[in-house]
Amino acid sequence: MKISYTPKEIMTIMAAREIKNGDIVFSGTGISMLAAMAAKKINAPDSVIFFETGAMDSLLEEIPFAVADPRIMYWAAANSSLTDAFATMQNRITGDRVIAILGAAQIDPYGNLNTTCIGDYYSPDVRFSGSGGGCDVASFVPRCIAFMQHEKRKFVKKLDYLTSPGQLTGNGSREAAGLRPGGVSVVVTNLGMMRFDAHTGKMYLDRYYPGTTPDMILEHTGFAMDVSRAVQAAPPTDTELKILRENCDPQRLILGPVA
Amino acid sequence: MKISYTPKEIMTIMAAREIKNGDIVFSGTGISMLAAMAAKKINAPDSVIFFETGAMDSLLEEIPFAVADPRIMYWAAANSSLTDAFATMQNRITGDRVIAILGAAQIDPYGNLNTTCIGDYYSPDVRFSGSGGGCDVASFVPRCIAFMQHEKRKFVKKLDYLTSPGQLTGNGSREAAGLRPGGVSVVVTNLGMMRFDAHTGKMYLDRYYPGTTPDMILEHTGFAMDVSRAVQAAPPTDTELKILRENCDPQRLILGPVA
Amino acid sequence: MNNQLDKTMPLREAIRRYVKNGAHISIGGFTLNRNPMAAVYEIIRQKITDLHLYAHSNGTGLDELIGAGCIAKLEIAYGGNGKAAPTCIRFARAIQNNEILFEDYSNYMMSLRFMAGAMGVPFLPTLSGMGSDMLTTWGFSESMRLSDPKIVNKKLAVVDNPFGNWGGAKKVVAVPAINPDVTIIHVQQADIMGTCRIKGLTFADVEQAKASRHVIVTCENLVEKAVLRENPDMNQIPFIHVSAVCHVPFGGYPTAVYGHYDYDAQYLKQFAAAARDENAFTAYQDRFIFGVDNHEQFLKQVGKDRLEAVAADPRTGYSVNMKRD
Amino acid sequence: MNNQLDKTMPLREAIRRYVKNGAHISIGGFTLNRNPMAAVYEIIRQKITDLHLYAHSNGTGLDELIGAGCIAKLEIAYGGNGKAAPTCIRFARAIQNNEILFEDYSNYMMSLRFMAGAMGVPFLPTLSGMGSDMLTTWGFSESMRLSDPKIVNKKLAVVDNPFGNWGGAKKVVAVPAINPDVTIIHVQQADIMGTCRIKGLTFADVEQAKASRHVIVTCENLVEKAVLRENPDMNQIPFIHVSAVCHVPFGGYPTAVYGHYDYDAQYLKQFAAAARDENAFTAYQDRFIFGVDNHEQFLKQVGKDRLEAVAADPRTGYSVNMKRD
Repeated sequence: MKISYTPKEIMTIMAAREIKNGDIVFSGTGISMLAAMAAKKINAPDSVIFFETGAMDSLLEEIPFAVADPRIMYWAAANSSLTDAFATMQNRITGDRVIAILGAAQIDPYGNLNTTCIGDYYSPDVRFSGSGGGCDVASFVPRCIAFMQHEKRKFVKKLDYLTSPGQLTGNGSREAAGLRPGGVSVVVTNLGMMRFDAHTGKMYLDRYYPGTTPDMILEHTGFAMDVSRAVQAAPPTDTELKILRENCDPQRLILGPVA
Repeated sequence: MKISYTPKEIMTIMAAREIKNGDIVFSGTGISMLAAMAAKKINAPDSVIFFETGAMDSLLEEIPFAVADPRIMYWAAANSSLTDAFATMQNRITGDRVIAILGAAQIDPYGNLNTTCIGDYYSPDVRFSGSGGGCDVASFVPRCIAFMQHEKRKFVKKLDYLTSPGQLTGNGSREAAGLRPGGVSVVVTNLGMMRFDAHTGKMYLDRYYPGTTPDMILEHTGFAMDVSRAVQAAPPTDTELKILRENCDPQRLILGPVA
Repeated sequence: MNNQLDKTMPLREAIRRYVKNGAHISIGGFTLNRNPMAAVYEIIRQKITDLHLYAHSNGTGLDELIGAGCIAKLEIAYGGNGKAAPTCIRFARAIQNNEILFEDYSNYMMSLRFMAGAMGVPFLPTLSGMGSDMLTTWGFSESMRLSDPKIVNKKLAVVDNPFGNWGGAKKVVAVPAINPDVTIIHVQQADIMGTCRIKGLTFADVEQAKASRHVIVTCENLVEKAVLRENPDMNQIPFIHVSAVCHVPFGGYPTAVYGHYDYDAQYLKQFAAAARDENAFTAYQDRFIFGVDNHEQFLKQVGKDRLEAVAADPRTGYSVNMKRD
Repeated sequence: MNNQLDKTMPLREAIRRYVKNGAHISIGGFTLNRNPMAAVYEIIRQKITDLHLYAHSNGTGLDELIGAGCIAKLEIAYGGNGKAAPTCIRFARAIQNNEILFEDYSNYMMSLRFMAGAMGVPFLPTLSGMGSDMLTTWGFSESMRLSDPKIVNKKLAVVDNPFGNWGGAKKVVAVPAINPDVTIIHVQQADIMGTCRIKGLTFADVEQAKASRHVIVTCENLVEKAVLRENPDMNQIPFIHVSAVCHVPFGGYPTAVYGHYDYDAQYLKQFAAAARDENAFTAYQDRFIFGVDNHEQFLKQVGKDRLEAVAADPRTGYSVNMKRD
């Protein structure tokens, strides 16, 4: 089988399919923005894109490169503030309708994320940007998609720093800590798609892409993972790819070079 | 001595004199609005009038008849919201510069106010409007002026309902309850002006107007009050009266009939 | 409350659909300004009863609803209506005659309670009210609270500052969140999706709307989406919070709507006079509420003269030199 | 901070007067948008040190201040600067090299902390962060906290909901208030008294300003009072909060100022490149900061071409089709 799409393209499409019509999509920039745009144009026309900086349903004539990009301030339903944006997610009436897209440097078997540092917190080998809104979103939002490159050093048994809570240590520990149900529910990588067991809270392989196998994915994962439920993902359709390429990022600013 | 001003006029002037240049004046409507306007035109040109409804430094081309009167929304520095307005007072940086003007149905020897009811709370003889912002203002603001008609039934030993905290039971009980220093610090009536002892927190007569005496005032007060410190108030000057009458309320909408 | 593209519907339908007997509701505005009066009259006309009303200071709408017997339980900071009624008359009577259950708060407490609901936190702290009878005197009994999951278990709570004396306060008053079933607000502009622009003071409307399961918006002007999108900074409520949009010109009358019309001091005075006498009050209701089918007919009953008298001056946003006493 | 009629002063004077060595400060904006960059460069030029910076997500300004060694202590949610530097480079280095004391929070936590300061309450509650290392890992030690009255005794605290399970939460995270000595913001319009109008998103500027003992405002346009008073609904910060007003066109450059200019992707890239190398960084600072006397000269050094390239399109408020990578 000839694979006629790039890893970025299938990742975007897999994430876009998670977005339902009517969802309020919390978006960062880069590929998460593209997934939100693709969903709106393909399968969820009445979904709404919003940003932690306070813009709701902006008209994105150009792709924004930051969540504070002035491009998100144009033609919004309302321009508000950080406190308003986070309240929209903390508030259950609106927050329960939000789906969020996050990235991270590390993820553990329970979907907890690290965006803070590698090594000791006080004197790290590598320091990252920090939580930003990540911890808030993972605390408030029932469904979060995590975008990751699938590498052993990123899929780790234990995080160097737990920035954004997933299922914590599983088995209901998230709710016991005082958090609402939620956090990362899907992990989309360049190799496949992971979900979390409803009872144990542990990551399992849900879909492997055409051209990958469960074994290949396990080789790139730093912890044991259930792959017994895995099936092959339906590849991006021609329609999905056409809309993504022609209507979402024709300049390939985010998609990058063609396959 | 011929008294050439009305009780309302001397009350307004006495209150206006309490307002210092630079003060932020929390104002209700009626005579409190007039006192704020008079201060601005006589002795405190850089004082700022603001309303619990959220308008700051409005241009009052007509006298507003309610704190939600659209007349206060015109030419303000900012139109905001209730939560913003109260935060301005709760915030010590701005709140410590606020002087407020309140009214009440009852006041007790410690400057606590009742604006809720006469009789039993659950089945009152007379029900009033309730706290509104009164309790908040009395809780937050270091200096509050209370306007009252001086009557025995209004100056009572014990309130039927404590709506807005003054010195509570005196002797530091206000601070012990968790409140900041503040509350009613001056009571301006048709007969004289009362203040509160710094140590005991008890009301004492500070000034009696020309034409009244400490004894006359005690007759109209429902509790024992120290009058030993009382001196006669300096009557309104010709300039004060002229500005009040000609520039503040030329139609006598609030001042009412001339003396 | 949804992202549907078109949420417009007749006011009668919006009230029928979202304001059920026994619902917990709040209405926007403040005393004699921007109360959703068309909606209030429609609630009365539909004879909806047993409502639980959360109010900070809704004078005109509050007193009509209480006067009509729609309200069973009331949480409130202030019941007054400007010069016409420094204390709302039907409100005072209902309390004096033991006709409703009621509980008193301060204005900031009520505003914070809506804000807590909008923020999705169970409570917010304030330094207001320690030592007042608001803290100690509950209007709703403990047993009533425990038997009704829609009422919080305690009225207010004093809690220690977990950060010692940080902020100069050893303790704070925690005020519990409110999340009404439905909030009704009247705004100057809305589009068919429900994005709202309020002109002048917003009072607590934004917090009330965002705290609610459903929001009914009545608007002076139903505008094209583009009108609002051209200046997103001026829109306070994005459509995601809104369930129904009803185009009701003069929907705030007899209260003021900044930039459109002033409060009608004469109407409010007439209401206050009627409110003091049972026969007069019934006659008032028969003429202005039950005797008409909808707000358009109500406005005809009021008469063109009154509407013209309160028309706002375009410069100041209110009716200049209007007779107000 | 005062009601004086005229608070205008040169930026140099405002920084000299209000930003002392060791001061606790915050700056407005978000990553690459509306940072008060002229003020940041002036702080660096005046070699002010030992600052305690409260930041939610101030990329550009943050990294310049840290790079110049002005910051001793940092409370922060996010140090990134868009495409040019997903993690701020001098920020990461300073932490990796143990050059500053730092403490991590989430963005909402920091925003709420400013909001608590603005509201005058010692803390605000949130449901964010339980189970995260933010709660358990303090950047400032207990002994340091107890020895400095300007630092709160605990980083964060989990407290019980005093209303049982009301709001669906048995406990909340309390975040302590911040009250900076001075906050510096850059806005589109201000008048000489200090009333401000921000266009586009306000981020946390309003909360930061209202929480501060002093506020320095730099503005693109110093406008007549009447311009702002004609539409009070669009003004977010009334003059009572403001200590100094400085008229500094392009005062946010190289970050974006909505409706005026875009971020300069080229400048940010050049900064990021220089930030990775000590010699290059010194050369960068010598050229753009220490080699010029003030912001006007800085802009000359930047050159007209760059300023023209980022000029905002009047319809969209940003520079359409600008080269950004």
